[in-house]
Amino acid sequence: MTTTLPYHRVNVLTGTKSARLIEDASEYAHLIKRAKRPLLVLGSWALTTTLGGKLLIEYGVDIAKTLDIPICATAHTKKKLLELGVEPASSYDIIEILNHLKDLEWKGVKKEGNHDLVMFLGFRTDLGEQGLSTLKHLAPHLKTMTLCKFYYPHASYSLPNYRKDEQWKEFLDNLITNLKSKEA
Amino acid sequence: MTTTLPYHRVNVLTGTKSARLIEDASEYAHLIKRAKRPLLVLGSWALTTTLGGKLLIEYGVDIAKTLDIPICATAHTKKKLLELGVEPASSYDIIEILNHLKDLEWKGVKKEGNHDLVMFLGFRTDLGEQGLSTLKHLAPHLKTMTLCKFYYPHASYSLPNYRKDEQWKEFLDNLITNLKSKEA
Amino acid sequence: MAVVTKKRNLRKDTVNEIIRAEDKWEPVGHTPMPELPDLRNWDMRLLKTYKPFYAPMCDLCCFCTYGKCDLTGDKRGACGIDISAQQARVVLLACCMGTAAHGGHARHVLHYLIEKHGKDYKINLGDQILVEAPHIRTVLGLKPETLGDLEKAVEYVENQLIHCVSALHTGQEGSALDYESKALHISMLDHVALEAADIAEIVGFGYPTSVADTPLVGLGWGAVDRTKPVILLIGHNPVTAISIVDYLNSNGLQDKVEVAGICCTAQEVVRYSDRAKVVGPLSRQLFFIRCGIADVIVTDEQCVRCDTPGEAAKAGTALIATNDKICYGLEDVTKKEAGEIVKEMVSGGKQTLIFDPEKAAEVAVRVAMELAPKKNKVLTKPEEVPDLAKDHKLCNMCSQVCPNLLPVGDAIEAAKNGNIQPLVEVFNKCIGCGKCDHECPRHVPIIKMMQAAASWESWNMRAGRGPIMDVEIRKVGAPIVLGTIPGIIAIVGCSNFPEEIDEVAEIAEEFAKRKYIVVLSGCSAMVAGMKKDKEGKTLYEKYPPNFDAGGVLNVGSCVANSHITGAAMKVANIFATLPLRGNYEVIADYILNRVGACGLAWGAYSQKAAAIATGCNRLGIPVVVGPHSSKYRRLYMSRKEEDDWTVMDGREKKLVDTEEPSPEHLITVVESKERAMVTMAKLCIRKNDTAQGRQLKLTHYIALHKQYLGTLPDDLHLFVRKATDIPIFFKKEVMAYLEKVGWKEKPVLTLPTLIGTYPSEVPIEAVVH
Amino acid sequence: MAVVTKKRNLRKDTVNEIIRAEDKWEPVGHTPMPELPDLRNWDMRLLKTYKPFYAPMCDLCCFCTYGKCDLTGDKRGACGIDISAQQARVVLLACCMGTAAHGGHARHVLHYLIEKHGKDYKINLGDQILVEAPHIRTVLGLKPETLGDLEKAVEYVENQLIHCVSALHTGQEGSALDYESKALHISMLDHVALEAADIAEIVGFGYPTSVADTPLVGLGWGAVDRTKPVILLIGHNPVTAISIVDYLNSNGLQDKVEVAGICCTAQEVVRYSDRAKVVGPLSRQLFFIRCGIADVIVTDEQCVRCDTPGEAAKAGTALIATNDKICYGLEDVTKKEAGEIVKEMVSGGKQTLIFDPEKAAEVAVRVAMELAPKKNKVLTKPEEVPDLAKDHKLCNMCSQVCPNLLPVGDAIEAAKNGNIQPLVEVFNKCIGCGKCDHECPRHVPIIKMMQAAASWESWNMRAGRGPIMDVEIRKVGAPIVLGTIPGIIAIVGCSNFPEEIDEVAEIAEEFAKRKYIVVLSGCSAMVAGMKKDKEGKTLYEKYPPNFDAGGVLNVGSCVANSHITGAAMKVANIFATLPLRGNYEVIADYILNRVGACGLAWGAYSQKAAAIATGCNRLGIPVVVGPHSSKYRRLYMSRKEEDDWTVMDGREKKLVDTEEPSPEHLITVVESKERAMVTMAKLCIRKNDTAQGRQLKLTHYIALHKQYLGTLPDDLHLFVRKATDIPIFFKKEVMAYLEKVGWKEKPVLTLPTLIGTYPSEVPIEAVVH
Repeated sequence: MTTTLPYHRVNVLTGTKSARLIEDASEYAHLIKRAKRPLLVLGSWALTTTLGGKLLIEYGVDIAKTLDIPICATAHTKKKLLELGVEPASSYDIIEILNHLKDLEWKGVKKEGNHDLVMFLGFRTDLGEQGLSTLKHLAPHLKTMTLCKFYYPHASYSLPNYRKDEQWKEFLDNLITNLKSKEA
Repeated sequence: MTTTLPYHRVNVLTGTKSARLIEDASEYAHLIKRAKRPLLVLGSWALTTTLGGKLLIEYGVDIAKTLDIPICATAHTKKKLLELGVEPASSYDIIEILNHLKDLEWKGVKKEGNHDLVMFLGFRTDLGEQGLSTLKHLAPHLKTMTLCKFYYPHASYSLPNYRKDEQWKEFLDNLITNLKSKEA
Repeated sequence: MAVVTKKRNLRKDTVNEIIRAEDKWEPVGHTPMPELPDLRNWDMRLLKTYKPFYAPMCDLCCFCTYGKCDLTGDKRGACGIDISAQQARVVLLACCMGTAAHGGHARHVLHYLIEKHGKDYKINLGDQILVEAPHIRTVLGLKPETLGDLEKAVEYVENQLIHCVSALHTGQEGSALDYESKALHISMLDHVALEAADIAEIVGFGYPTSVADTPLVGLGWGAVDRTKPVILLIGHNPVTAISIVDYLNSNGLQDKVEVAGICCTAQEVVRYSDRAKVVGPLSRQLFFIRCGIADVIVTDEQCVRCDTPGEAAKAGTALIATNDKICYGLEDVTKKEAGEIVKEMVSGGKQTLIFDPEKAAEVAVRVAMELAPKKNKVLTKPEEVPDLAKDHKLCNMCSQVCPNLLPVGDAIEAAKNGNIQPLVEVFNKCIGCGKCDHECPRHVPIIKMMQAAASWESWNMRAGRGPIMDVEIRKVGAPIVLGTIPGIIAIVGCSNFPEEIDEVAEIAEEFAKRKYIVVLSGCSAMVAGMKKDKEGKTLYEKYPPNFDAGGVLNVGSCVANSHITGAAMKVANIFATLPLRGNYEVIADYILNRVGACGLAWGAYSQKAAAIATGCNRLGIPVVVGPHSSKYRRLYMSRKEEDDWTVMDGREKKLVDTEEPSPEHLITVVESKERAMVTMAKLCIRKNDTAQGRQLKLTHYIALHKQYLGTLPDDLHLFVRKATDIPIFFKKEVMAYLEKVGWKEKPVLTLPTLIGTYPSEVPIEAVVH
Repeated sequence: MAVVTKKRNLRKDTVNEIIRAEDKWEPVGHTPMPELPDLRNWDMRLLKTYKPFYAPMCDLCCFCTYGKCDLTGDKRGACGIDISAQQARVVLLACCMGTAAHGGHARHVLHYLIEKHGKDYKINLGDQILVEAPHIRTVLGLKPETLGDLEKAVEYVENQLIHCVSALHTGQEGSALDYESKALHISMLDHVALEAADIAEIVGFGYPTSVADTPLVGLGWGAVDRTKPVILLIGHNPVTAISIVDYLNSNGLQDKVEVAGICCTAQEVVRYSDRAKVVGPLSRQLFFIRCGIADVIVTDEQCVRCDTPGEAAKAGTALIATNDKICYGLEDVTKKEAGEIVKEMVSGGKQTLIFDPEKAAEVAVRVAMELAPKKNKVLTKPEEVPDLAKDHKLCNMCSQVCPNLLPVGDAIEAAKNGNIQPLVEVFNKCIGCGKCDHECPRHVPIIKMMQAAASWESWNMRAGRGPIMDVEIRKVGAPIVLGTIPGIIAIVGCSNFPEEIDEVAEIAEEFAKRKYIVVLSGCSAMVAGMKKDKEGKTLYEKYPPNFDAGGVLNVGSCVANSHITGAAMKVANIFATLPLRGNYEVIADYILNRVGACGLAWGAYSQKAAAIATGCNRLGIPVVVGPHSSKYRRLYMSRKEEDDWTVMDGREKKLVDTEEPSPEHLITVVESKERAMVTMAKLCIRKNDTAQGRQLKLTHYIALHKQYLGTLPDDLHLFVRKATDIPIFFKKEVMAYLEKVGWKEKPVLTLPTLIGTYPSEVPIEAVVH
């Protein structure tokens, strides 16, 4: 088993269990489509990060729309989502949603049962890693997936550390295309 | 950067700096030949481990003989070496030789100056890792190389975790052949 | 029961002797000088609602020689420990370190002052402060009258510490909850240590007390007059700093030598002399040392960079270490003559260790005056920046090692091309570790370049005032408990901020404007002063220094944090007339259910901060922390919809399911300052609020939520008990919302308490005043 | 010097009062009740020759929220700390945990006994022990006469602990050497705590004292009579164990209920009742619990598996926790009636927490007697093993997670095919963590299978005897100091052994045969008894129990380790008539230069072991540890050829370069038992040896070296001062060797001491007796 070093060195993994690094958007799309109750969690960096002239949160919205994936708007992202015409399914702050997710019995943001795949976009990498650590250790019943341009060791599935924003943008665009396409 | 998990889980690396994994005996041979003052350190497991019908310590002796590499006999390996007709250059115990090696000014086992490449064969992996950690952190002036069948994260150069002894034996045999051959 | 009876008796005798039980100032409650088991049931009750939330920093344990052990999945260590218990254990370790730091500080200061004034030196905090030590009164059951009494409190902390540190050993506690109970216990005692230290300093050094409008003091690296010899104090323990001021005064040098401090020693020294300057928080330590403005650095203890000797030498600044916690391997010259030491330091450039404060003071001043004339104190000018950056290539190693994840590389790139603005932004978010600089393969002097990016203007801070006055408590007690003062906002802790340093001032002002009581301390009190409005006024100039609606006050250094928690206890005692003495459960229960207070540690980094926050939690005060604090590994969180919010109605003596998650969490991390403000407003809500008070609190909660999240809170219905709770201003939309979600009136409650909902020796009557 | 004078005075007053300075049993030395700075120069002198050797377990620091910080290369943490200081800091943490564990234990026992007997209960260790507490006499300067005096010693340890724990906080000590000095300081105090605890237990419980031939007690899981109800005691603190024995005796049940212990509580209880059985060391804890032989498990504190509640439940064994260090989240039923608790435990299977020892004892016995008849105690038979292994596939996960790197998978493979021998070998090297079993994807019950691989015979151990008798010291003092008894070999510590468990017995016997004094304690004393010769005799039957040449003795549990270091101090005091009182430097210097003692902790695993070893080191006693101990991260090592071995000749008052590296290291890891024996023989050499003594010591060093390494030692010339030092037996070859290496005679020396070679208030005269 081998593991990749995260971009921000403060997040270096100290352990044996690290994320599967995936670079193929279709593989990500497949994992998302396979999920029964996916959830997309948006963080505050989605409001301050721009990619290809768009705000990161807009990519989040596009991804969510493809399969009508419910959104949890953390921090103060809800306001922007409303401006974008999107009503998030919930607006817990990051730790609060994690605190719910780790309970197998929780009913989920749509009261249909806990989620089996949780996607994260737009978090500080250190806070993100700590949150993913909680789920890795204490929520064996779900998988986690990161959409940011850094490798997250504590996630179940992670993107690599992209050297260029273009690579990241290309991945997200491909992901959206793949999610839209009918075949699983 | 990626790193490999050591065979024995107690030795999992918690850090950012790990050994270059090398599987090509000629590359090892090249590194050894390039060294000005190599040293081979033999540990007690070289007395209890058999490989292809030979004692591991005999491989050590064969390697040392190719380039007349001085041997430091730790633990109680000296007795066996003498039986094999080899007079080790020194017989410090493992921590004692490490304690000398980390001093840049030390004159080495042959009083010709400190060593620039230190090879280890036949140590408990946990003790070996701790010793390599000392050199990694506190002896920047030298490189370390392991010859055992496990991956040692704290070394400069390490073999992989061999699933089969045959693979290890083949590597050691090739290494000896390569060391004997004239070209660097 | 044989031994337990014996035990209680023996303990009772010992305890009664220590707390002078025969003094009848108040009846002795159920838990004077509690030991680990005594408040365990209170902890378990808290932890039932506010469950530990763990975020491991490491998948492993490496404490013993069986390790490393992998604790992922359902794995256990070689000793049988699991990942949750291991996290709780690490939290207990942090709380023990924090308590020990404060306790050791208190010990050292008390030792010094008792030598000076004697054990029987009276504690007098002025005519406005009669309840002098709410923590010591409540936890020990002792009304401290002398410095010697304060020493008793510290001895008790030491006695409890050994058991908590013991519990960290391999093969001890196996339950995460019991580790938490131990962390809560030692952290309760942390506040006892804080209180003992700050009271000792106030009476022993004669700090101002029983006053609100303490002087405004110079703040900022720009406030330091570098044309004079400069002595820089770093740390927390003021013993040597005070001696330096005394030496200057008694030698008529007060105007000739500049005394400046970083971190809490600065907070301390300005309480003693308003001539002294506050350079800034911890995060400016390395930056300022490298500026080379200081001629002598005097270190004491805690939060002092470990590389100070090397950095001081590089900056051409002399160094004197003065505390047994930080010796740097230096020669102990305490017994040498001052003149000889000065000579060795000035000519030989020797760095020294001097345990005698008076001698250290004399040496510091004399060395500073000799070195200053020779020292060149020119700072980097903006125009020099591109040249300093000339070797830069964009490898981004600096960005990768930044613990605050800042785009340092891009900023240097821009600076190299003449645009310093990105570097200004980086400096404003910089937490000061210097890794970027150290890591740079091309040795670009990043920290030095920041001298040109930093603002060199001078701000101000109101000097710490110590305890809240009883008369203030009397005035605000009712409004706080009824809710007509929406809450007490305590902004404390270190400078490991996630974003701009002036977010703290923003948050403080938001609540001050809304007429909350805003109390600050430590590094947070400094940075709150580092922002000016268009008239050039800081918060301390704009808002009154009173403990009252809309006031903004600085209690002092981190040991003064005890006065913030102490104020909440004084509300229970002075307003509600509940006895404090050995009455911890009742007081904590009162605060949890009735005192709308919320802490914010936006840049907490240290183990001391962990202990202070955990101590607040046991006392029923919720705390909000910033993103970095997720690395503390543990939070106490409820789940508002799922959890049971039943409490006892103290008057009716019946259980009532209030359906109201107030306060919702005991400690939680929030991601952004916007979310922090919304969360803090919510965490000021208490079950005891009157309709009028609840309206007011909801008004702010709703207003902040709309301002930052764009809508009404989606949990608003949980906090509306009756229609009368609905804020007039938002009546229409709130009514509409409540209708939509099918809101129903909630049960009434005359006196909310947890007493009676868990096994305790405290009778319900005890909470009725 | 103003304050320092004041300080010394105030401290002097306080200290003099505590130690009753007016009692003139001995003059008060220079450092009564030392604080951190007081022995710092002694530490720095030791560390000059025996430099810290660091082996980091982790490249990072994760203590504060700035982290994780990478400390590789020349990197520093966000606080400025470097990799060496961080290692030293972690070592200080371990030593603080260890000292706290022993100190907390001492506190608890003293508290209990003072309730029972009163503060003024006299200390009487029998007519053969007048120097009752060498550590407390030497370190504090107090001659303890009562239990209350012992409490003073613990209070002082608590007071010093807070400063050492404080130093662990972020931004404190920046020097690795000063961290080491603090570790040495708190570890010196660890031995004070150990001594206080063991003396309290001897006098409070009436353990045998002033005798050598204590009873031989049953040892081994096979020694436990499982036809009776079995109560299993796990931990270190005997308070409840003693109550259980008392309850059985007073109810005439002593023959009807089996009391067995694991780890040090076993060592303690057999000192009180030789009916009790010692199951074995820590490494057999999980194995024995899973055997299901125990009807009730009673836990107290330290080295108890954290998963005991779950394991007990699975084994159908009841559980009672009795100590505040280990509460397992269980309900505190201390105030309930015994009968009610018994009912809940027997019918409801409830696990309970009972702080009252007498009540816990009654409940344990009654529950055991009710449960035993229903309990099936059949063990796995060899013939059942292949079937238990039937699901096994050779994935080797078990081997990969084994902390002792054992080939578990291959052993299971063989067992599956009917060959149990490899599993027998694995069991003999097994350190008992159970990870193999837990990790197995096919749930092969590996630990259960080991029941068939384990030997079920019964061994014996001599019950711990406590302090060495003064008369014994008087007898061996001269031979030890002159060297005609080659050395004291102390074999102590836990059971985290690198190879076969009976290596300890082998090593012990090797030295006993060679007429060293072999002293054992704790788990090591147990395993030394787990080997029989062909006549079926254990070491304890073969060798006399006297503290004399060729004796093999068990002092007791780990708190009895203080009597081993205490014996070295008593040599200085009783034989050399050096005053102990407040005279630490002189006593440590004497031991370092003249008392040929060497410790061996072959399976050390815990933080307590780290503190005990570090305490030995400050006192001048070298310690050899096994491979796992490299994970303690720090050793103290010299370099024999390079270092300066100059000492002061105390009589001639001149510096002499002895060129002799004795002792060569203060603490070192060795790789194999063979190397351990050779190293230990060498580490018994002292500069003070007479020619006759040196001959004897060299005889053993040479003989062992030839036996295990095949030749004369290649550093032999460094230890031959004059031709008269050369062992007759090896004369010829040694002469030849010396000639070959060009050996020259070394300077003579009348009285070797380090006093006078470093800054100290102690005059050289003080070492001359």
